[in-house]
Amino acid sequence: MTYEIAVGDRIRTVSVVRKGAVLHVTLDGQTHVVDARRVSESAMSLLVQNGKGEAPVQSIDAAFAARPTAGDFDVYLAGRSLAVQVRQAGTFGRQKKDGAGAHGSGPQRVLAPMPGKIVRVLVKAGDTVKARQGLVVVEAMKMENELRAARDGRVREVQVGEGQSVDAGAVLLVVE
Amino acid sequence: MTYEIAVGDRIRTVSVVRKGAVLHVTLDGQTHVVDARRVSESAMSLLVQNGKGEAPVQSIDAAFAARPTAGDFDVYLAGRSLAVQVRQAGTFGRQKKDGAGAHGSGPQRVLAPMPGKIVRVLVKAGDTVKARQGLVVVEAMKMENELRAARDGRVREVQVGEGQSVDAGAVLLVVE
Amino acid sequence: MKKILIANRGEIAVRVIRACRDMGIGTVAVYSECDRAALHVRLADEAWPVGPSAPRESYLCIDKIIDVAKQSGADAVHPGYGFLAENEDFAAACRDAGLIFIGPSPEAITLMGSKTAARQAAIKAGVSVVPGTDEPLSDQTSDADVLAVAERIGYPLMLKAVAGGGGKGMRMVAAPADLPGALRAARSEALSAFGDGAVYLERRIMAPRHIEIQLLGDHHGTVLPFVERECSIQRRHQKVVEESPSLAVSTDLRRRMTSAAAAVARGVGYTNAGTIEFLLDADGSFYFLEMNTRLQVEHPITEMVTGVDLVQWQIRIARGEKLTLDAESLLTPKAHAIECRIYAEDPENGFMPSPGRIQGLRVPQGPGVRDDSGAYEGGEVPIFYDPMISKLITWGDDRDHALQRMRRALAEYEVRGIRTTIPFFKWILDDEDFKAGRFDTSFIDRKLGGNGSQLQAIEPAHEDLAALAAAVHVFTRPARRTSDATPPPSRWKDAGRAEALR
Amino acid sequence: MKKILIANRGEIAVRVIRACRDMGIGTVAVYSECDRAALHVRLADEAWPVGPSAPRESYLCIDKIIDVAKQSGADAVHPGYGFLAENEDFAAACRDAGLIFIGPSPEAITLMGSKTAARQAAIKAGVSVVPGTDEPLSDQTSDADVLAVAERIGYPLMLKAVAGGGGKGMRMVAAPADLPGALRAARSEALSAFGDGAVYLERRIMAPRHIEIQLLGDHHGTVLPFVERECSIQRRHQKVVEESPSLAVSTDLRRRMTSAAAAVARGVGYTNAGTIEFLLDADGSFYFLEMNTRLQVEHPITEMVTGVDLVQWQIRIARGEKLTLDAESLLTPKAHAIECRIYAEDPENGFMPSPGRIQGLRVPQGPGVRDDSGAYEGGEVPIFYDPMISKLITWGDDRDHALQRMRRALAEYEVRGIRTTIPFFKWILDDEDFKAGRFDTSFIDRKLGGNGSQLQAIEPAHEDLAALAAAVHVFTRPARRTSDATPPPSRWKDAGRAEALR
Repeated sequence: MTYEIAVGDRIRTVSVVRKGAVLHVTLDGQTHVVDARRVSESAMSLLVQNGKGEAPVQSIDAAFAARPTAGDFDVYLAGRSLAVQVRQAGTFGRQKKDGAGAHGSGPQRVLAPMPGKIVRVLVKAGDTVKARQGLVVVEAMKMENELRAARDGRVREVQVGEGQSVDAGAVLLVVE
Repeated sequence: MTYEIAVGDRIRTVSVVRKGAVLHVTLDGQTHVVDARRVSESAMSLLVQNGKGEAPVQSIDAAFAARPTAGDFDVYLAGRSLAVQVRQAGTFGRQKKDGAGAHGSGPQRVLAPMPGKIVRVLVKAGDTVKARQGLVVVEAMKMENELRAARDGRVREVQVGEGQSVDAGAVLLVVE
Repeated sequence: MKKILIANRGEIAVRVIRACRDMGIGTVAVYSECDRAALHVRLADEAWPVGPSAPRESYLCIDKIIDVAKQSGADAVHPGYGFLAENEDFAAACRDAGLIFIGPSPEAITLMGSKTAARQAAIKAGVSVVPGTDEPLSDQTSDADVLAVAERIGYPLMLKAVAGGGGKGMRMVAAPADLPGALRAARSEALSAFGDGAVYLERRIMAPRHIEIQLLGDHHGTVLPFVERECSIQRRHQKVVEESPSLAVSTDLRRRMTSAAAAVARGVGYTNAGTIEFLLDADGSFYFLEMNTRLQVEHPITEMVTGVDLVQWQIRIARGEKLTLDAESLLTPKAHAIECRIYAEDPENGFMPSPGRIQGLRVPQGPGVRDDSGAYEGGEVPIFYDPMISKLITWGDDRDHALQRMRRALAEYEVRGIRTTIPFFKWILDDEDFKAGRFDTSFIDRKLGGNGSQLQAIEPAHEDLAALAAAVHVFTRPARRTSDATPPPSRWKDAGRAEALR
Repeated sequence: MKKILIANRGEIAVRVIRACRDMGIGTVAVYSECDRAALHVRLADEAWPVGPSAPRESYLCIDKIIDVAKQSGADAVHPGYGFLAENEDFAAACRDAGLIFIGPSPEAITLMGSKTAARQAAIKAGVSVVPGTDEPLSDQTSDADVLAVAERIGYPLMLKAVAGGGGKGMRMVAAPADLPGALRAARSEALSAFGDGAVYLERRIMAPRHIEIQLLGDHHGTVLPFVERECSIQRRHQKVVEESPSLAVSTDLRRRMTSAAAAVARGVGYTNAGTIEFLLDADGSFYFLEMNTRLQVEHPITEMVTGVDLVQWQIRIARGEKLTLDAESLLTPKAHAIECRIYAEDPENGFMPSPGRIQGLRVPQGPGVRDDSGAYEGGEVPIFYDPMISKLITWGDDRDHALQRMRRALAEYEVRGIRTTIPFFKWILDDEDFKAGRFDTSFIDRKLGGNGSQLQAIEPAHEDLAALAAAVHVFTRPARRTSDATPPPSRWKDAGRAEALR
């Protein structure tokens, strides 16, 4: 089985083959022998072949939390948490073409991360914005949270006003 | 819904009826209003009406572990653990008649509690035994464990010999 | 005292319940709609509903809570911190209802609750304060007037809510031009957080440390100070890492700061637990900042270095007991302790709050580790309240030992399903300046440079491992959709965030 | 020291791994077939298989373990306790392989490992011993000869395995008639447990307390004793509850016992961690019982009352560091601590072992609580090893505080799917004699009267609540069979037990 896995800024191609009691996992062309045990629905104990030795002895205690999109996980490794997207081989390539998906570049719909109140709207339709520039401030959990632009662009439309209450996922404004 | 529930030496009749957001649980003729929330597949937070007041405010944090027989549970309450058997109304009555079940009185088949080695057999066929008298000693988990008679009776047959290895559930001897 | 009502929620309610258990005292929890299955409800002896999820309609409703206290037959009330903990009306309402309020007198709360009055009290006790306005500036005060006052104090300066606390309604102002905007923001925040838009100005001490002194005062005239807490590691003026003792405080300085703190408390006849916060200047001079008339979030580090259970002593003092603790030993740390506040925030997305269902939880265990938490596996972190879900405390022979144990504990700690600040603390603990104790209150903002981007610097090796693990997980996962492969509804809010901040 | 192999499993392996983490030292775990997914494997940096589940084929295989140590590039080995911890051949094999054995020298293990030689060492150090045989009685010795020796010592007497420990191969003999049977049992147990059937006889001290002294010795001639541990609460000669300090030990007695212990250790040039066990007579005289040349299960209570991390010091001593601890403070308890050993045994069924899958686990948290565990939710407790799954430790200002916290912690502790001794400890902690400190080593056997029946005395009110909760659980349970409504195969063994002991 071969997957395309996006983690950090890179998409890795990973293939997994069962060889008797162990798995052979090939990542970026290098094959690792892995002895994998599921310790719960969402946690695994992995013994991974580390470069030099032949025996799979590097102990990796990995846990997983499903994200809303099927195939997306938070992976927990020794106190670190990494967002990972697992797809069938070729998927990301296709996504790129139609400009959607994790690494696409289409218009950015800025959604409310949670139910809250719009405290301030910092831009108006037509404004050009830079990456990480503040767009709108939402108050929730006793804190004011500034939503920023993912990249340079132009504000196409603003769909909320100050003082307005919004639900999670509500479209606040669109940057193109 | 009405259940017969065996806990300790007594069988209680308990009926549960949903009344809007709460449950009405009748136990030994007394009805308690219960606000029940499931906090996991096997744990519940119960707010129970305590005698005097009308509002269900007594907080009971109850957890459950399934036992091999369907309807049997260990119930965990504030560090206590109680073995409970839940049955359809009438079940225990029937069981009594045919002499089986938790409170039956038929012949006692003494089974190996776990894989282990028979260290000593303390009785032979035909011996009369008293309740709690030692019958056979099994070694497991680095400890010698004595299996005792549940009540007075006579040893009908001994099916193992000293030094023999036995699997969990193996019949060791029968007392009648 | 037979039964105590805890007028709070989450981890601090759980903390107080445990203290009551340790004293054989009954506990009454209160809960809002979204907290019906919260841990404090599950662990208490009784739990009473007090209304809808919004704090104003439940945990901040004095009448409802007093009413529950009476109905339940509680004879005392512990306010925890936050919510009504520093509300003099609540303390008075308890007293009027014949309930023992486990905290200072309403008068003390009123006095020290006003930042400006508190400054007066400090000055009266001979303790120096940061130069600033002595009178509150109501939200009627014109920008012009405020600018005039600011001129006298000098820039850069701090703009603070008179009723403030926890960094809310607080802004740093570098130059006159920034004042009007900051003023507007501070007032709106203060108004929504405390229902009072009044602010005041203070000169900004450059590169100060935030050092605070825990105090206990009984009803027999005794006030005892404890070894200091170092609370300079802050984000948005919110403490995130605290330790005790402080590397910056010598035995001599400790004597001076603790006696100054005790003097202020004695001056106002303070009782029960309280904390006096100081700014410690680079030159070793210190200024009274404010007094918190309640238990502090970071109280456990003081407990671990002195062996004193502060919540238990709050209760003993409230029921009239004499402070029998040895004053000397309270100033002699028996260990070094550190606390990390675990927040339901995403450090890699500008610390955006991350409420939702906790799909999985592994709490660190073993020697020198304490976790005061309000979370459990399967539990919800609601959107309505402060996002702190747990306080992780470690201690050891010395600072290095405590830090090593914290690294170990953070590595064992897993909170799955929501994003937390756990990775953020790993990053702080590995920072060379932090390890060397070279920091002041601007540490985090300086390091983060306004955004969390540095945090994303994870070695490719870990990305490879994550990719490998994820592949194996998907490859070996049982065919049927498992409970946590199906995202709970609440997770959808992350989709919004992920997209908004992509 | 860069990398340590832990030649053990379960909670003690996890404990050692945590100590290594706290020192930045790499860890190598070893595991048998049934332990592949055990917690010590999951938490270690590396994990190497050492064979089938039976101890003799894995954890007791010196060659395999030395081989793994070499292959993995470990430079030291920590044996934990049990298995090879007191095996001089293993200590020697490590030395021969150029590995640092984190423990005493093979010579010290050999000497103090022989109960009879140890008695000689104690006598040489001027410490009195319990009257008994000075020479081992090999399993060739005839019953008649043993009876003759017994006559000289007098009844009642204790029959003990020369290679013994942990109560294995130990029997109390009240009268000559019982000797042959007891001899047979003790020899068979000793043979299977230690591969050596030799035994010896000791006069039985009536109603003694079991008091032990923890020691650390470095390689520079320093031996330091610690405040005593009270270990009289035993079942089948196995400690189940330990506390420190002991109510029966005055400051003066502490001085005498600790110096006696240190004298014995110095006399044999003892290094690293060790413990000397004494019987304390009602009249205040104490007798050397034996020395354990390893870390003890109950070491955490000493850590909590002195603030010293004993495992970390074992490592520091092994790498040649000097003992820099303050001798005086080690004899001055800073708190009172208590430990309950959580066993996978069913206290209501004659403490029958209860291996199997842990369906659910809730570990107590909060102030003054430490849980050193090898268990996790979903994990298996195998049938092959000691049934102890966790050590629960609490501490507080005084004994009552520590006991209250233990009650609280036990109430929070849930281990579901297997039976554990948690309810048993609740019962002990509520016993009037225990609360008053009125007990000796016969406490539990006297209270239980040979069977656990007393334990079943649960108030009807709790039975009602259990019935109510179970009814609600069944009534509201989702229709589909949930993972833990379906019993895992391993649970079937309980069916046997339930029936056998009904």
